[in-house]
Amino acid sequence: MPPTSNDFNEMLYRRLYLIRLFEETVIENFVKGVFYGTTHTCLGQEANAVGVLTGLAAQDIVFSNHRSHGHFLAYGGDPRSLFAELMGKASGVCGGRGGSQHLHWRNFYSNGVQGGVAPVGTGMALAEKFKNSGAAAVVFLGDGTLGEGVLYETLNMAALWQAPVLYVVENNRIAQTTPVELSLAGSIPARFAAFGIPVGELDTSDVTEILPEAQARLSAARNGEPQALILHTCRFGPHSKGDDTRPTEALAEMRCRRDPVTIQASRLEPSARLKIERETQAVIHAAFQAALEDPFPTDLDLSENLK
Amino acid sequence: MPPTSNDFNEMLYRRLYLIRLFEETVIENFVKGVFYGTTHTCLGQEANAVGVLTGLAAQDIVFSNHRSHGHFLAYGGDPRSLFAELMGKASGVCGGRGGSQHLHWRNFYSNGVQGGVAPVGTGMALAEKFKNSGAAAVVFLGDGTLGEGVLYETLNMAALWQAPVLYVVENNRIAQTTPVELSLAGSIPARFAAFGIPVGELDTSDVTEILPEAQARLSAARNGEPQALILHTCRFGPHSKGDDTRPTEALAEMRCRRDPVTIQASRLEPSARLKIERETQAVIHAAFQAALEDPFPTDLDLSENLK
Amino acid sequence: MTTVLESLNSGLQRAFSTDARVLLLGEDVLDPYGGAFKVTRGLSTAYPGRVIATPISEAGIVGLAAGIALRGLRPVVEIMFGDFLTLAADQLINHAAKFRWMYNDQARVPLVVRTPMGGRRGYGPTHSQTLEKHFLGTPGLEILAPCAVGDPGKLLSEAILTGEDPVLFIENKLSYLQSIHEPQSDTEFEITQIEAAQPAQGVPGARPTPVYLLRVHGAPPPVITLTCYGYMVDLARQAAQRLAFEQEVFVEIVAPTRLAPIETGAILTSARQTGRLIALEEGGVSFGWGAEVIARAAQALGPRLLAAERLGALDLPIPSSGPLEAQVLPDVERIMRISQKIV
Amino acid sequence: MTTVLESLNSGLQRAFSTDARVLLLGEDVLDPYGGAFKVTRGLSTAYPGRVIATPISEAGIVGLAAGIALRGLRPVVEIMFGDFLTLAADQLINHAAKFRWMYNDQARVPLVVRTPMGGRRGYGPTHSQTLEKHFLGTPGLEILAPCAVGDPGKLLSEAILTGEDPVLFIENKLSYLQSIHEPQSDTEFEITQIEAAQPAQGVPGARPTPVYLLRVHGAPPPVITLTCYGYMVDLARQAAQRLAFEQEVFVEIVAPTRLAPIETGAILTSARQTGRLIALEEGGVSFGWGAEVIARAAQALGPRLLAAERLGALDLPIPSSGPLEAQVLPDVERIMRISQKIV
Ligand SMILES: Cc1ncc(C[n+]2csc(CCOP(=O)(O)OP(=O)(O)O)c2C)c(N)n1
Ligand SMILES: Cc1ncc(C[n+]2csc(CCOP(=O)(O)OP(=O)(O)O)c2C)c(N)n1
Ligand SMILES: [Mg+2]
Ligand SMILES: [Mg+2]
Repeated sequence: MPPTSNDFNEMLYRRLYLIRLFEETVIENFVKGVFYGTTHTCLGQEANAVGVLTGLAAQDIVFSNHRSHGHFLAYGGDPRSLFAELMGKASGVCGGRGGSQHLHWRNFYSNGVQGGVAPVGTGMALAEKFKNSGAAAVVFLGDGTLGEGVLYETLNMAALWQAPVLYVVENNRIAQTTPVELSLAGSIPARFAAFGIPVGELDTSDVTEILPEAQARLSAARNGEPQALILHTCRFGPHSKGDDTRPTEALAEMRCRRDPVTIQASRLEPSARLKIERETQAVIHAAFQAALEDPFPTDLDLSENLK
Repeated sequence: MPPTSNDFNEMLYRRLYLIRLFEETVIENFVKGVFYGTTHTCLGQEANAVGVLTGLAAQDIVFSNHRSHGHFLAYGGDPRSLFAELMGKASGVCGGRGGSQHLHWRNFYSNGVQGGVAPVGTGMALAEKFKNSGAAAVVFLGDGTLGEGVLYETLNMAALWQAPVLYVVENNRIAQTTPVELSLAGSIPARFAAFGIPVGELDTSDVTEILPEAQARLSAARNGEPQALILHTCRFGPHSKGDDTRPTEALAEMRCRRDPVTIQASRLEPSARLKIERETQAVIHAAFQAALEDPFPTDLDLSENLK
Repeated sequence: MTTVLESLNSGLQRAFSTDARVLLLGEDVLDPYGGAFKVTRGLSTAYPGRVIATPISEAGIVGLAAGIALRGLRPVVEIMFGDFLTLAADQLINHAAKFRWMYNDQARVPLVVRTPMGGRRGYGPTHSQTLEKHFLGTPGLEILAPCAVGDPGKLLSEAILTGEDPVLFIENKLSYLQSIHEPQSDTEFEITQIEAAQPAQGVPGARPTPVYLLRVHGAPPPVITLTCYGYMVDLARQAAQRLAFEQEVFVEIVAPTRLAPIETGAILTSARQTGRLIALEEGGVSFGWGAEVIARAAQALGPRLLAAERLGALDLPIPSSGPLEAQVLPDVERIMRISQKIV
Repeated sequence: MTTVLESLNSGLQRAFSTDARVLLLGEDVLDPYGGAFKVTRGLSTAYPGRVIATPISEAGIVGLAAGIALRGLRPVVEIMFGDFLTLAADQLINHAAKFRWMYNDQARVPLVVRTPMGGRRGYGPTHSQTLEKHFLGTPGLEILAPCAVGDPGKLLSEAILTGEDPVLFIENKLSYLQSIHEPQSDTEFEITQIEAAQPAQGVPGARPTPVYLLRVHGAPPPVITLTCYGYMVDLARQAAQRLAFEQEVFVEIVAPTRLAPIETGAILTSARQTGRLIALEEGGVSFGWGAEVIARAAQALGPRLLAAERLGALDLPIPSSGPLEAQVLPDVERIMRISQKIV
């Protein structure tokens, strides 16, 4: 598909819209008690997931973090199995064991401990390099996660050993409730550059801008030059559920200016757009209902010496 | 003392020579079995200790690492109590409990776990700031220690909260046996600058060059702007004892070109120099002998519930 | 009725108002959010400049606070989830806890690190653990754990105000919302409060810490000693009541608030009488607190220990899915079953 | 006679030559240095590109290796001193050990982290510790510890070659130079090798690991069971000999090589016969391996456990000064004293 064709734009919109609807369904239904634990939706940040992961090769690896639904869906994950995982069902991505923050399917992984995913994802990239598989790894990080020291240990080794890895920082300028100004000294790009890692930076919610930049960096990474891509972005929703301390005007302004779904929608014929939305609504509705009806895991198969 | 006077130069020489003799005595006597454990001498790096710590105010804090003898002596520590500590004697800096890598006397501290001293020393600096005491802290790090992630967590917080702290990196281009090229990607100054910490850099073994630079940075730090100073330096001796894998020619060349003791000696009248050396030899000899004769710690006073 | 959360919050308030050297560092601790579990709520408003929102740097924060403590202030660190204590393990074990002794008692580290542990909220494998077992037995580190009996806030404020050695203060997420049972006025249990023996000089924990003894009001002498801490005290209470009323099995609950250095005086006194000892904990059962308790009892009582049991979580990660999580964590039913098994 | 060091070194060589997926990462592991304790000597020369000298980044290395393992290679990590495992605690506990189970058994992590523990060399408080107790009881993490009996190198090479779950492999600095006692040819002890029962499916450690039973040649039936691992096996041997010849007290030494998941079959079999059990370890005695052993014995044997004791290091940091260090660490004298006390 040529990157400017209608089909291409529609494909991107379909992915963005799927994530948007998934996340809205999660937020909407959380209060009803159908999900376990907590969750972190990526409302407003959908273009990062789609922009970065649309260009992925089949053998490539993704290591995501606590805010992983968009990444999972953009990777190609099944909405039903993700709903089911959040509901603690046997049909969930990890049979209900992991929940929202602990996913693994094909070459997609996530973990809920900030920063710790960086060395693991980088190790995977190094393994693929050792195996000559041609695969690269994408590791997603938040701005707040730049506080974790193990990240810098990792950047150093990634650069020393030329790991085929792309670090994507989704800088939504907030970590839970802490604004980036309170948690981050110096400069984000400089933190990667200091370890000899080339950095790109985009301040956009337009998936069509993110996609080529991510593509280019991913192929540079694949050639053994680890890369970083800083995506300045906007978190529309609460950190998890109802824990947003930001002023509502600022949020409204953000939604109006920086909505990746709206931006991409403007590129579509209204009828094409409507069709995609209707189809996606059906997909999400069916996925949610199916997950709801899926059974819970059966009893753990436990041996005596575990009891 | 004006910084160019003879007295001043002699004072500096006395300190350098004291450290040199101390370290040589340690290496010489280790094989005789008078010391416990292991040790890391700073042969060749004496000018860093003297250059940085001569300008310290009484209330200032030093947090040193495994290679701490020079720092301790330049801080004003007693050679006898340091010998005694290495010998495991009751009169040792820490009564024999700590040994070479774990010292504390007045505002001097050291610990043998790489990198971990950075947050602790920085916390001390912040405490002094909170108390408005006007004290600053100096934290010593090696090039290899730049591998530890907690250092970067610390730099971020030091910059955010304007800790009165000076980080001194003694870059001897080797960590145990690992050359800096194998352990360090990117650039050392950039690693500090990335967190908004101003960095100075010197490639010298001349104590009179280090001293004013360190002074200037320490006063900037004291004013609430954390600073870094990279001192490119030469380790003449083995990492600990007899574990040097570097070619002897390279070492010889280093000793010839970059000996801080020789460099400073050239500024002294031969007679003044001789006098200082004789006096210092006597000091070190007496300290060593006294420590040798000091008693071992008596039995631990242990309560029943520890037994 | 005061909840554990309110009590801890007022303990912090008290510490801040009593001593200007008290500071608090943690992630997202500022108002209006007031911390992920709201334990610090109101503090940053009342004491601006003394409550510091930190980057996400658990090791760095604990190290920084250890340095702050070494210089005579009294820092408190909040680790948002106890699961992340692993990131601060080196700073706790090889730095904060060691300084005093390795510096020949020439330095002290009055540092309190507080953190919530525990599951039953579906948070999944990295946000539901009970990990204090990995820190028990660290020389120089005192570990405290309040329960919904007595005065959790006082336990905390005294650790902050009068401690001179590092304290790891283990809270529990489910405990937060429990109402506190007052020893004098508990309607279900007769509660006796005694003080744990203080460890030897030179060992941390040299402050009075309460141990609570609970028996169902008016019950005959107990035949089993149930020892536990934190949220498990609540499950033990429920089990004890049901055992008494449904099975006529009478137990004594012994609930210490200091886990380490361990002091088993009250546990052994009770076990000497009952001859039957069960140690309960929410953490994985192997190599946990209960192992030390049972080992000490076996050593002290020899064959007078007729029966010993432990109950904890299965040795598995904590799953997110509710039905699975319920299978992994210890519950009232299992406490009852194990109790019935040994009478 | 082969030393433990030689055996471990050839275990590594064997693993490298058998399987091209084996890699090793660690600080200063390259020749000619070959690692701080020389366990990796020769490896980087024989297998260039598969032995990687790393920066000083313990957490990062373990995390990286976990990622490497997740993608089907078989990485081995050397942590230079066991004291620094604390830095990798999060990577071990919240990452490597969790992946398999939390990903619903859809991923495996064949990772071996090796490290030397132990004191008696005067290295002081941060280079002499025995810290494995802080990792025992981590779901998903197998912990092995060779001793100078049998085949330490085989224990290592099988962990590397056939393991599918993360293994923490605990060596001991003093053990390295000990000559290995062969069960068939030991002149002092009759040595029986049995296999520890394998844990349940889905639990790590599902490989045969030996347990060694040692009795002084020709001695009458033992009256005490002494259980221990690693370097303590050597001290137990010395104590057992002296107890036999000087006091006519006969003991059986039970030396497992797998510490976790714990398997106490052989220990309990022996303790059932002797009725007296002592658990020895070099780590601080509180909350260590011995606690779990004694607790399990108390639970399994009840009043048939006539006497139980533990001996470990005092609950203090390890001092550098020789005379102090000797007081803190367990020794032959103390093993004998505690044995005499319970017969
Ligand atoms: C080690 C660790 N510390 C703290 C947390 C709790 N936590 C979860 S998300 C989060 C904020 C992360 O902020 P950022 O990295 O900016 O990602 P965002 O949530 O903005 O996507 C925090 C503090 C955690 N999961 N792991
Ligand atoms: C956390 C940790 N890892 C490893 C070591 C072992 N070690 C001691 S010194 C050293 C090398 C340090 O190199 P560098 O920081 O350059 O200081 P230098 O020895 O050159 O002064 C190493 C690896 C340690 N002490 N702490
Ligand atoms: Mg963010
Ligand atoms: Mg160096």
